[in-house]
Amino acid sequence: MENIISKKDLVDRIEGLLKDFEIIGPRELPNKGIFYQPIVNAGDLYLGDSFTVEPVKKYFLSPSEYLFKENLEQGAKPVEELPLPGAGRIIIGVRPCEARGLVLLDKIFDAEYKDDFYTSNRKRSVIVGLSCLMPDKTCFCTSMGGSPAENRGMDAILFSAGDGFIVEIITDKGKDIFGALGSDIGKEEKKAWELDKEKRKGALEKRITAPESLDGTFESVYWQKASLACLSCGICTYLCPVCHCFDLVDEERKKLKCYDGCAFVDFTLHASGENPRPTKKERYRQRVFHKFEYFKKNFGENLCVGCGRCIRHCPVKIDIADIVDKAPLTQ
Amino acid sequence: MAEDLKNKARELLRARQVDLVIGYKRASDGIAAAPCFIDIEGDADKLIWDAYCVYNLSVYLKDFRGKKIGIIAKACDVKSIIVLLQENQLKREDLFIIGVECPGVIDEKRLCFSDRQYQEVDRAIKCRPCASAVPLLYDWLLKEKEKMGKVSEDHDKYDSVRKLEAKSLAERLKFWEGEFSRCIRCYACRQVCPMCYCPKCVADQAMPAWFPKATGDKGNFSWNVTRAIHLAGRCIDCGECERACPVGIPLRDINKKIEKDVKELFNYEAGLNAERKPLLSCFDKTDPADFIR
Amino acid sequence: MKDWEPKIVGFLCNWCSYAGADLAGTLRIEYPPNIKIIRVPCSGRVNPLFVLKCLMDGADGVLISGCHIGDCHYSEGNFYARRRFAILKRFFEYLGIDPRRFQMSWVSASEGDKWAKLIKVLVEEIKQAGPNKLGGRKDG
Amino acid sequence: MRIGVFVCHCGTNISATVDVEKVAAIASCLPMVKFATTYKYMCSFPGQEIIKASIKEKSLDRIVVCACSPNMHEKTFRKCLEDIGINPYLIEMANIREHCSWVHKDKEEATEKAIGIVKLAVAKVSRDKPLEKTYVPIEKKVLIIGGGIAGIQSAIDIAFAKFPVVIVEREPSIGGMMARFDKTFPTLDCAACILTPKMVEASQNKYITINTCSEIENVSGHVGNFTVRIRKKARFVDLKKCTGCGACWNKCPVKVPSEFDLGLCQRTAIYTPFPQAVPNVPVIDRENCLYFKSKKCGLCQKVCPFGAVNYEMQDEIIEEKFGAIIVATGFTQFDHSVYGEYGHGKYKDVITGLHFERMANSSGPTGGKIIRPSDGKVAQDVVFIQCVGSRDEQKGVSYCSRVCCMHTAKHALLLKEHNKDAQAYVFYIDIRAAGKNYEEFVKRVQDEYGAAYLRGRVSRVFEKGGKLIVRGADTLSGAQIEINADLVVLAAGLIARPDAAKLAQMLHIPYDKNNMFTEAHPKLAPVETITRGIFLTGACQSPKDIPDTVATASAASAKALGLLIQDKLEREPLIARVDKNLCSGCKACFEVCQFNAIEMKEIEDKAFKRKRVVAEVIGGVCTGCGNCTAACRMSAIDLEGFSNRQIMEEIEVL
Repeated sequence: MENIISKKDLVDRIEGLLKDFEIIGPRELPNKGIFYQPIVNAGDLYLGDSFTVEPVKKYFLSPSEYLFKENLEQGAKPVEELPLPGAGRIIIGVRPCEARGLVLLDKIFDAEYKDDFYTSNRKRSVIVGLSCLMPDKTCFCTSMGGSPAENRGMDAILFSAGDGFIVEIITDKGKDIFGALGSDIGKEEKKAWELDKEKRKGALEKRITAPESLDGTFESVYWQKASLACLSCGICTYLCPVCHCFDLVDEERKKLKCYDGCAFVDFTLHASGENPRPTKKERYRQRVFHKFEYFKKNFGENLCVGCGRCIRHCPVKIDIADIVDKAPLTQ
Repeated sequence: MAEDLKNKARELLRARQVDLVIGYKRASDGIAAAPCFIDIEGDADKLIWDAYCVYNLSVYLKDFRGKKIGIIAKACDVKSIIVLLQENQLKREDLFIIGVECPGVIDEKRLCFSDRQYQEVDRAIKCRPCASAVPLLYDWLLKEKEKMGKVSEDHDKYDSVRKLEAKSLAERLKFWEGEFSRCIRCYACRQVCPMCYCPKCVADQAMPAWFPKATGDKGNFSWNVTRAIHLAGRCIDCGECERACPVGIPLRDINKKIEKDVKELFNYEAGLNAERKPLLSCFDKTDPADFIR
Repeated sequence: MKDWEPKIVGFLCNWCSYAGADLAGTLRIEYPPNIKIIRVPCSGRVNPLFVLKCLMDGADGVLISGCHIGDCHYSEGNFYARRRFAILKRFFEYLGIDPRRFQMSWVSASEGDKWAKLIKVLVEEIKQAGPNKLGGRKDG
Repeated sequence: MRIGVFVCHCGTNISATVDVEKVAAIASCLPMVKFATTYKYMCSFPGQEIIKASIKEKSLDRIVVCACSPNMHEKTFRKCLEDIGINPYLIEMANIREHCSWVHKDKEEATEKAIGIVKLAVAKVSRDKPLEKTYVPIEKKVLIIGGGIAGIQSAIDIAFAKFPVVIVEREPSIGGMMARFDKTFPTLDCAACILTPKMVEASQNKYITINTCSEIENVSGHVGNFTVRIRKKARFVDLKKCTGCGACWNKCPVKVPSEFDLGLCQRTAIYTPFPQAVPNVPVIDRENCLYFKSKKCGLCQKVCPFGAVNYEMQDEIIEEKFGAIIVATGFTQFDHSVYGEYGHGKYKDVITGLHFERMANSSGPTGGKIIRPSDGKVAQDVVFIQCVGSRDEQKGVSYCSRVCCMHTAKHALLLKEHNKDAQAYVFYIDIRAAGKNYEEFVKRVQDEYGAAYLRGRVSRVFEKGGKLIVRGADTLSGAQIEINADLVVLAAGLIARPDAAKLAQMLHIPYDKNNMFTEAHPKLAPVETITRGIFLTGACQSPKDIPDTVATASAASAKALGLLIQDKLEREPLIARVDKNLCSGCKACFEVCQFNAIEMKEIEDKAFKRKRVVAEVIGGVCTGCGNCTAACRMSAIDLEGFSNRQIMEEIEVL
């Protein structure tokens, strides 16, 4: 089901929703970039072509999540669990790659094992996507099986069209929010929209073909060379819509689940002082193998949606697509 | 010009004067530069030198301790090498510094790589007040053939700091809390900094945990303050932290504040003299005491 | 409910300021009870991160007190402390932290009266600065 | 972890203002606290028994005593723990008396604060670690730098206690400045008569080794275990073969001014500085010896009946270990040529006190006659000028040289003794004669020997008709005075030797703006330095006369012996420690350590299979000040007893 809506009507609708819902969406901070933030005025919402720095992941897997509190005082309850989040919310402006990222994360946190925090965050969120019109030159979603017009993992998706948007309603959740909005799309307009979708899909050439398996390259010196420039910072993993490694930390008498990243020096550092991944080579290889080998073996898809964030924001221009592409499969 | 550079690298590798040359190559997008590590003569062809070579490559020196390294270094990068020498992190005899005269690099944050040629207006803000296009220390120097960019002498390096200083306490606190609130604790600022060579940063330590690892007001504020005070008298303002920060925290405005204070209070400037004792490793009997009751 | 009272942390060197505070006790000089003391061997022992942690963890004020210049039990510790905290003090102010919240003093073992007076003034000043809301605390 | 909290009433000192029962009740609910109680006097015998019994009964493993200042009773309670077999470092004191009950009146407020203080102490004690005192061996040998009266006296004292001692003296003979003096004030003993026996005693004592013509090249290590490199310069005369017969110097054709006699007479190129030299073996002055200059001559070698002269001799470098070092390098005379009004050192008849000493000495260059160096005539009218270089911040040093008033009085007396008709005039600012029988001595010189004391400064000395005209003011009478003098004797101040700072840096001891070495405490540790195991004696620390020098020499020996008689050196465990895994080797700690208690060491980095440098704390030297810990950005260095974890834990419960 599709509606067509002017920008003003959309903003008014969102303004109206603010009374009942927490609304999260992209905001432009001058000279800083685009950031997902809780929206106070619907007019602040940024629905342009640029991409957010951080992916929407943080609203489902919090960068740091308190799990429980320890009480050492005598007579107090020793372990106090923290309540799960419950209130409904709407997240607007989610790009197709990020939404597909959530579908991938579901395979980890909402499958055999169910992560309470993740699943309750999933349940309480309505995801309103935003199709891309002008992919960045670091984008490679089409190489990863996605496209700028894809709608997996969304409840509704917006396509910019002239002064307004075409809203495609995908789920009942989406219908509850946007069902009674704008006017039904006309025949001509629908045709134009289908054409537009094709155009969007074609806007990004397929850049690489990820190999079936990287297995044979494990011992290759290639990984050492590929990782020489890596600074061991957390940008690529923290900004990745699908990276999900975490570390448990005890802090101020609380148990805390924090983002971890395979690039960090103390990733997989054991308490004994031993680290099975002591150098950048092992850690960078882990990053690539997790995404393009292990996850694929387990779930049949690459753990990468081609959003290009890790390339865009890498302080030393490490290009994961390029590195995967050039991996020495035949040795 | 790049040809001279390539020849020098070849020569150093051929004569086994160095085991490795750290320099710049073209990035995968064909426009930007990326760090590269040349250990065989044949690879020296990759080397480039232009205004896109923003990186301070001295951050990589710690990865190759004990090896003979040739490193391509701009004036600001050499300053950080000087601090590293001062702090016993390098041996001068292990280094071959290939100095490059630098007219200023591009402002990556604003320019976002277009295909057009580098122009004066694209020069990074940090480069504008730079008066030291020629490195203080080098073993071989690549001279700039083009006319060197004019150093605008009236450019006040501390302009943005002064503007902040002029605000009220409450405004400043609001400003910095706002900036730090975006921090995602990726530690790119730390990892890209040549001075952050600690084997294990206090931010990663657990016994004691110096401040929360969790993102949040407390942890973010603490981390950014800690990073800054640990760079007091050591930061040479290469601006790499600010460039690396994905969320746009004006880290140079923090570093520069301390740099300015250190200059005012102790007449000390980092990265000028490898023989001088580091700022906080010494004192003067006449250090300012007016703040003590 | 009682009025808000500031919480102050004092890092006192063992040889001069701690003994000076002891002397204030011996002489029974009264002063407000808002300060709690962490004993350290020398003002040079105080890591700037301690001060940061105090302000982040809810202290409304922090005081570092050591021997007068020239009197350091270890001869030079307070010179180093002076240099470290001269930078920190200005930096905190730049970040918007009220300068009254972080102070430094030299109090000798014979200056019990100076100690008591100092604390009175300090408590007054920090009361004026109000509750410290750093570190995301809304209440204070 | 099982913490016990013991709250003291201190009679009513605490309990009058603090509700101790409430404090104990709340303390007993704190994390890991298994027991809390109160008692009237915790420090008393029954109080300590309560602690001991509770520890046993409740299986406590560490305690907090809420009572007075730790400076008062921390030791008491450490001992108490030790008595029942618990590590004495597992106790913290909560100071609820000096810092609480005595300074607050409102009981509610005071009780609340006391609870806060206890919380801090409990937090800290929970991070206390059992610490062990450790011990390091001591090299039972003392090095004395300088062989003047200070060094000689120290050596004799140490040898008396049967410990080996090594004197390193730069000159060819020991004896130092005192060997040049004629008589000593106020007793007028002849300096040689009292010094020579000591020199001989030192040379014959089997515990004393004397290295002359020797200098210190390097000092490393620390208390109990210093390694010292000594350069023994080639003397070109074999100490073992030579008998001091004098055949060589009698034949030597070279004549140069004698340093020992300050140029008042000449010596040969192979020479002993003075007849009573120890060792009484000549040395060849390479600079002036004809053999070394042109390979000609060689007379001394030819005439030596013992074959002791050896031109091929080389400098010898020895390395020795010492447990303690005594610095006795003495002083030098202020160079008066900066004073234009006294003739810039140009007039031959303007001399210093030390010249006067040599002239007054009957075995000296003039055979005991006080003469004018310019023409050799006996001096009749002699003007003495005090405070030359001393007490003059512009041209000299700010301090008083302490000995000049007295040696000038002595000179005035000696002048009269040598020549009944002579007249002494003394220009002085103040007379400082604070010593046993000193004032009496000065008085005697004035009254019995007729020395004219004139209070005032000399404005000019100039030559006129073969005489020196001394123009000055007598501020007491207000009159301008001009004296036609034969000789002017300047009481030049005592200053540090020109290379004093270099030696101090080698020894890592502090020195003041005048390059005088600084004692650890001006009153309570006058012969110690802040570097453990290094002691000071004599005028290298500040100007001293002979009695004071000898006193400090014995004091320094006593301190050194106090170290040496220990079986091993006790190491206080409240010191810094380095976590090598965290250390980057940046040397920040090394640079800020005031005690040189940090060494940089190379270790193997297993993870990266390469060597790296890290800091290491020298236990015997570290004083536990903690300055290094605040300098360390990576917190690789931590202080036991005041560790980062302890302090952070304290902050957390504030």
